[in-house]
Amino acid sequence: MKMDNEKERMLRLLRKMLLIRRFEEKSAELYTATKIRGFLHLYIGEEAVAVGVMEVLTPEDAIVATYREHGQALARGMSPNAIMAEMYGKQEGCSRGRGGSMHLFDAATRFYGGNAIVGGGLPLSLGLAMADKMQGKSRVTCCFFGDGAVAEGVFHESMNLASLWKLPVLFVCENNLYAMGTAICYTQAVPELASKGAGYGVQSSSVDGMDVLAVGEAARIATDHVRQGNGPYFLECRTYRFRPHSMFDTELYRTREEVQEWKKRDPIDLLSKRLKDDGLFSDQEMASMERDVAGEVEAAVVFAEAGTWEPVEDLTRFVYSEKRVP
Amino acid sequence: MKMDNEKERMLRLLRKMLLIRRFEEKSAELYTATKIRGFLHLYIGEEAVAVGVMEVLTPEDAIVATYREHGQALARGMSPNAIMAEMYGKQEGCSRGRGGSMHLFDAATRFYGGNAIVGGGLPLSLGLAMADKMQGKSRVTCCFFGDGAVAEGVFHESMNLASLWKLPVLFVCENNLYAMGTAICYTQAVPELASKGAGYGVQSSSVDGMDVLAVGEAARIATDHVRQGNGPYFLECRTYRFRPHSMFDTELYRTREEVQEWKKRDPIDLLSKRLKDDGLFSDQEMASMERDVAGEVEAAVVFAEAGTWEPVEDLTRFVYSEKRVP
Amino acid sequence: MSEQSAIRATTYREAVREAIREALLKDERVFLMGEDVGHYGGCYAVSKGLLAEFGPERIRDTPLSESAFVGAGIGAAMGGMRPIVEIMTVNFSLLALDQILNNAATILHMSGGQFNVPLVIRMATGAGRQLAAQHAHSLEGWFAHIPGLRIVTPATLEDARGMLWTALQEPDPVIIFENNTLYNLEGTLPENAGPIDIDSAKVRRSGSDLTIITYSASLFKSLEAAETLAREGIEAEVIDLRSLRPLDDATYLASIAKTHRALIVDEGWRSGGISAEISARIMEKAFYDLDLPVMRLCSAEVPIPYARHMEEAALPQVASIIAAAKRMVTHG
Amino acid sequence: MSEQSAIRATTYREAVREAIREALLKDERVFLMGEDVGHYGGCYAVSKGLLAEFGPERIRDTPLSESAFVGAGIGAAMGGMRPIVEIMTVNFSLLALDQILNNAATILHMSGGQFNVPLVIRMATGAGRQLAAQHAHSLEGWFAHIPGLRIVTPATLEDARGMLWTALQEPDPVIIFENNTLYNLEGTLPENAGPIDIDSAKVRRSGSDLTIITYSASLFKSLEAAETLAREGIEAEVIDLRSLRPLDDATYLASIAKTHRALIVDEGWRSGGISAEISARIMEKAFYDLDLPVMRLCSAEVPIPYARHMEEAALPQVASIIAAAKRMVTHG
Ligand SMILES: Cc1ncc(C[n+]2csc(CCOP(=O)(O)OP(=O)(O)O)c2C)c(N)n1
Ligand SMILES: Cc1ncc(C[n+]2csc(CCOP(=O)(O)OP(=O)(O)O)c2C)c(N)n1
Ligand SMILES: [Mg+2]
Ligand SMILES: [Mg+2]
Repeated sequence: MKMDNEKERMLRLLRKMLLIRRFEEKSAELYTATKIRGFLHLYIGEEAVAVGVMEVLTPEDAIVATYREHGQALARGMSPNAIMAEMYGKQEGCSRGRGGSMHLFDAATRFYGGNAIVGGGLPLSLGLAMADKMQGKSRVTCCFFGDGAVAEGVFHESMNLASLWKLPVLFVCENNLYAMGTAICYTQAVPELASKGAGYGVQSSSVDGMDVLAVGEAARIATDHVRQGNGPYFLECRTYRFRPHSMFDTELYRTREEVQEWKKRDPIDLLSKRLKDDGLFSDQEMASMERDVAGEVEAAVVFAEAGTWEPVEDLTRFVYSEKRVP
Repeated sequence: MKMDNEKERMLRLLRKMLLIRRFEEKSAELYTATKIRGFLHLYIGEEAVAVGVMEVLTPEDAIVATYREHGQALARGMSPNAIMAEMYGKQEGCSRGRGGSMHLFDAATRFYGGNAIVGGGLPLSLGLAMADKMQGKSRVTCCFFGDGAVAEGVFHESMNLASLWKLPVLFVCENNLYAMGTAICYTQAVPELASKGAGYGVQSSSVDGMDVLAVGEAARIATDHVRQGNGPYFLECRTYRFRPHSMFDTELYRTREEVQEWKKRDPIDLLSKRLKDDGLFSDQEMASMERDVAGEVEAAVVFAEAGTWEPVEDLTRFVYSEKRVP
Repeated sequence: MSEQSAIRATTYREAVREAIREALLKDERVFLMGEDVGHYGGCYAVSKGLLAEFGPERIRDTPLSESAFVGAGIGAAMGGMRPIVEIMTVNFSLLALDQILNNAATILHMSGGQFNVPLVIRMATGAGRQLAAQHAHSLEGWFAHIPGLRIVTPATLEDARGMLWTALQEPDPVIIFENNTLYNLEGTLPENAGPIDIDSAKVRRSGSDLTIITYSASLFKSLEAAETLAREGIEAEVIDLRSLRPLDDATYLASIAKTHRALIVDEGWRSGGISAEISARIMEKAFYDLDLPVMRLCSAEVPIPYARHMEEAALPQVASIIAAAKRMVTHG
Repeated sequence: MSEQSAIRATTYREAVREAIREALLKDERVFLMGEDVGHYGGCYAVSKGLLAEFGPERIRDTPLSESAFVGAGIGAAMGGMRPIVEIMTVNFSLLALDQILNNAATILHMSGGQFNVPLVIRMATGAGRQLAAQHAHSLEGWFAHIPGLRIVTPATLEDARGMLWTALQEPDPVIIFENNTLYNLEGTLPENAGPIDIDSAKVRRSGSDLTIITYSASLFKSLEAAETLAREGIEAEVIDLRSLRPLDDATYLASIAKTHRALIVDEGWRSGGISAEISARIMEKAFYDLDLPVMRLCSAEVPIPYARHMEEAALPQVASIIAAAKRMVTHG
C-alpha cells in the first residue's frame, strides 16, 4: 500500500518533469518557427526543482516566480493550453497574451507571475505572506529566484524583513551557477548561497536540485518550518540549465564539457532510472507516459493555434481596473 | 619620549573630540537662533568614532560620510570656519552654501560628502577605491554610515562588490542603536552587525565606540588589512547619540534613563579622566584646552557671520561644469 | 447633503492623521507601514499616537528598506489587504521606483486583468525648508508619467482629510503626495468631514482675466498672488489640479475658454514636468481659445540649494507669479 | 576636413563596439563595467571580444547590483577614472535611479562646484521586440527631466560611433540610450569616423510642408513616412533631436518658422513625456509661427503588451505618422 503510494507519487513527479521537458522542447521549436517571440528562457535541466518544491505546496499557498517560470507554472498545475496560448500571444492565454513567456499569471492557482526584473518578485512574496498572516491564514508563499538575484539589494532587504516579521515565506533559490553568462564566482564573494541565511537568522539548507526526491524532502522540511510559524526558510537548490540562458545566447561563457557533465545528472533520467532499477517502471510504461505527455503538449499547441487575437481596440484595457472592487 | 608622544597623541584626540562637541553645541544654539536652518544632525556622544578612525587615515585617503558628518569633517581637518559658513548658507562655506549641514564637501582633504540618502555613499566609496586601485595608488577609502543603512539593499550590494573585487574600502558602521526613532531590534533580524561581514567574506570586528583609543586601535588593524591589499574591512563602532536625531525629534522612542546611562560613558570624559588618572593632564590644562577650542568655535562663528551671500544670479551655476576638464 | 456639522480648528497634519485613523477604524484590512511611523510617531508627526492605539501589526515600523517594504505593500494589496505605505519623502522613493513602476503600475496589465493592486502610497514632497538637494525634490509631476498609477496632491485640509479614504477604495495603486510645507497649515474642518473624489480639479478662485493652473503648496502662493492682482484690477481664476494623473482637462479648459490666458505654476522642474504636459494639452485642445502662449512658472532647473535666498529664488514665489500674470495680461 | 577615407559596411552594434574600443585604446582611464559585458560578450553582443583584448580590469562583469555598480561608476569618475557603465536596459535602471539622480546629477552642485562626475552610462531602451511590459520601457525622455544629466539618443551609425568619445570628454554625467531595435541596423561608416557633438539636433530630411521632430528608432519610421508623403506631394522636414537634454531648440524652431506645422513622434508615453516638453517650448517660442496646434504621436499609455499586434498598435508606426502628417497638412 505504502509502496503503491510511493510509486504513484514518483510516477506523478516523473510525469510532471517530463511534461515540462517536452513542453519546453516544443516551445523552442515554436520559437524557431516564430510562433513564439520575445524572450524565451527554458527550464530544461532544472525540472526537479519546481516539481519537487511544488509537491509540498497546497492549493491555498501562493507562488511567485521569475521569467524562467514555465516549469513552476506547469508543476503548479496551470493549464498547458493557457500557457502555450500565452506564448502565442492569444487572448486565451493565461495573461490574455499581454504577458508572454515571462509573465505567466493565474489567479486560480495563486500563481503571482512571472516577474522579469531579477529579484523583483522577492518583496511581493513578503507582502503576500503578510496578508496571509494578518488574515490568520496558515499559508505559505513560495518565491523562486536565481543565484543572480542573490546579489541584488532587494534580496538582502527581503530576507531581513521576512525574518524580522517572521513571515511565512519559502525562499527557493535555483542556483544554476550562472546569471545569464556570468558564473557565480564573478558575482558572489561567498558563493555558498545557503550560508546567506545566517546573516538574517533565516533557517537555510542546500539540496541537490537534480534529485526531485531530495528536493521534495528538503522542501517538506522547509515548508513544515514555515507552516509552524517559525518564519521564513531559505532553500538553495543546486541545479543547472542545460540550454542557453535565452534563445539569443551563444554560450561563450561555459564549456560543452561542463554541460555534458551536468547532463549526466538529468533529473528525469535520474528518477526514471531509479524507478526502473527498483522494478517499478518498465520501458513500456515510459513509452506510454511519453505518448501521454506528447499528447498533452500537442493539445496545447492545437489550443494555442486555435486561439484568437485580442482586438486592438482593447489595447488600453487593464491599465486600470474596470470596476471598483469591494 | 614614547610617553611624550603618547601623551601628545591623546591630547590631540581629546582636543579634536572637544572641538566637535563645542562646535556642535554652538551649532545647536545657532539653530535655535535661526542662523542655521534645514536639518541639523548632531554627532554629540559619537565623537570617538570619527576621531579614532580619522587618526589612522593619511591625507591621501578618501572619506565618504553621511548627513551626520560634522564630526568626520572636523576630525579630518576641514576648516571649522568653512563648515560653519556652510551651515549659515554663505558662499565662503565649504560647499558655497549650497549643501548645508548635510552636504559638507572638501576636495583639499578628499572629503566626498555629506550624503543625505541613507546608504547612498556606500557605492561611491567603492568607486573611489576602484579608481585608486586601478591607478596603482595604495590609498584607503573610508566610508561612514549608520546602523540604519545596514538594512538598505545597497549595503549588501556594496559589501559583496567590495569583497569580490578586493577594493580598499574601510566600512565604518556607527551603530548608535537607532535609525532615527527606530531601535535596531525593529530593523535588524540579526542585530549583531559585525556578523554581517561573514556573508561577504569581509573581515570584520566590533569595537567600543565610546573609547577613542580602542577605536583608534581597531581602525589601525582595519586599515592595515586594507592597505595590505586584502580587500575591504567592516568595522562596527558601538556608540550612542546623546542628542535627538535632528532638531525636530521629540525622542518618544527611548527613555531618559537609557540616555543617562550612556552619558556615563561620554567619550570625552572617558579620555580626559584617563589622562588625569595617569597624571598626564591637569584641570588647568583642560580649562586651557576648553578656552582654546571655544576660541576656535567663536572664530568660526565670526567667520560665518562675516560671510557673504552668493548672488542669486548664480543660482544655476554648478548644475553643469563650467569647463571641460582634461 | 448631510446636516450641519460642527466646525473645528485643525491642521493639515492632523487632517492626514484623522484620515488614517478613520481608515484603520473602518476597514480592518487597512494598515500603515513605513520608516518611523510607529515609535517615532512619523517623521512629520503624522502618525503620532497611532501605534499606541492600533498596535504594531497595523502600525509597522520598517527598516530602511524602501524597495522591500514598498514591494511588500504591493504583495499585501494583492493578497487582500489595503496597505497604506508611507515613504518618508519622495527623495527616497527612487529606491522603490522599480517596485512602483515595474510591479505596482504594471501587474494588472501583465496579468491580463487578473491581479489588481489596491495600494496607497503616501509620501512627503517639495522644497521650501532649506533641506538641500537630496531632500527637496518635487517629483510628483514626474511620477504622473507612469500609466497604471493615480497621482493625487491634496493641498487643502479638506482634501488631505477626504482623499485617503477615496484612494483606499480604488482598485489600483494611488500615490498621495503631501507637500512638506503644508503639514503645519491651519484651518477648519467640519466634524463629519467625509470622502472627497480624487478625479477632479477644483476652481479655488474664480476670475475672468487669466487662468492660473497649479496644485499643492503652490496653490496658496497662487491664491495670494491672485488677491494682490485683484487689487490691481486683474482677476485670476485659480485652479487646483488635485490629481496629476489622470488630469482633469475639462476644468482648466473650461476656464481657459473664459479667460483665454493660462499660467501654470509648478514647483517641479520645468523640462518635461507636469507643466509641460498641461501646456501641450492646452495646445492640442484649446489652441484657438488662447490670446497668447501658455506660460509656465516652475522651479529653476537646479538641485535645490540650501541657502535660503537661493532656495527661494529657485522656487515659484508670490512675486514671480504676480509678475508673470501681469506680463500675460498686459501683453495679450 | 580630413582627406577622403575608405567606406565600409557595418552595423549599429559594431559602431558602438568600435567606439568603446577606441575609447579604451585612447584613454587608459576608460573602462567598461556592467552585467554580462565580459564573458557573455554583452547582452546585445556589443562588447564581444573586448574582455579578451582588454582583460577583466577594464571589462568588468558585475553582479546583478545596479545600485552598487552605478554608484561605483560615479565614485570612480570622481576618483579620476572615465567609466563607461552599461545598464543592460533602461528597465533595470530604476534600481539605480537613486544613484543617478541623487548622486551623479547632484554632487557637482551640492559640493559647490568641487566634484564633477565624468561618467558615461549606456543603456538599451525601447520596445518593438515583444519583450512585454517589464522589458519595453522607453524612459529616455523621462530621464531628460533631471538637471545635471545630459541625455543622448544616437539613431544613426555615425552617431553611435561618434558620440561616445564626445560623451567621455564631458565633465558631467552623460547617459547614452541605444534603442534595442537598432543594433542590427546596417549601414556604412568611413574608416576614420570621428567624434560627433552631443549638443545639436540634425535635419535628416528637408521639407517645407511640416516638421517632424523625432529621435532614435522613430527617426527611421519618420523618414520612411516622409518618403511616402513625398510621393503624395507632402514634403516633411525630419529632425533628429539626438540630444534630449539639453534640447537644441534652435534647430526645430527654425524648421517650424519655415513649415508652420509640427508633429512630434516619440516612442515614450505621452503624458509628461519629452513630447510634451517640446510642444510646450514650441508654444512658448513659436506660437505665432504655427498654422495649427502641434501634434504628438506617442506610445499608447499602457505597459507594452507582449502580443505582436498589440505591441505594434501601442507604438507609433509609419502608417500612423503618415496619417497624422496628412491630417495636419490638410487641416492647416
Ligand atoms: C534587475 C535586472 N537586471 C538585469 C536583468 C537581465 N537579466 C535577465 S535574467 C538575468 C540573469 C539572472 O540570473 P539568475 O538570477 O541566476 O537566474 P537564471 O536566469 O539563472 O535562472 C539577467 C542579468 C533583469 N531582468 N533584471
Ligand atoms: C534612503 C533614505 N531613507 C530615509 C531617510 C530618512 N532618514 C534620515 S536619517 C535616518 C536614520 C538613519 O539611521 P542610521 O543609518 O542609523 O544613522 P544615524 O542617524 O543613527 O547616524 C532616516 C530614516 C533617508 N535620509 N534616506
Ligand atoms: Mg542562475
Ligand atoms: Mg543609527
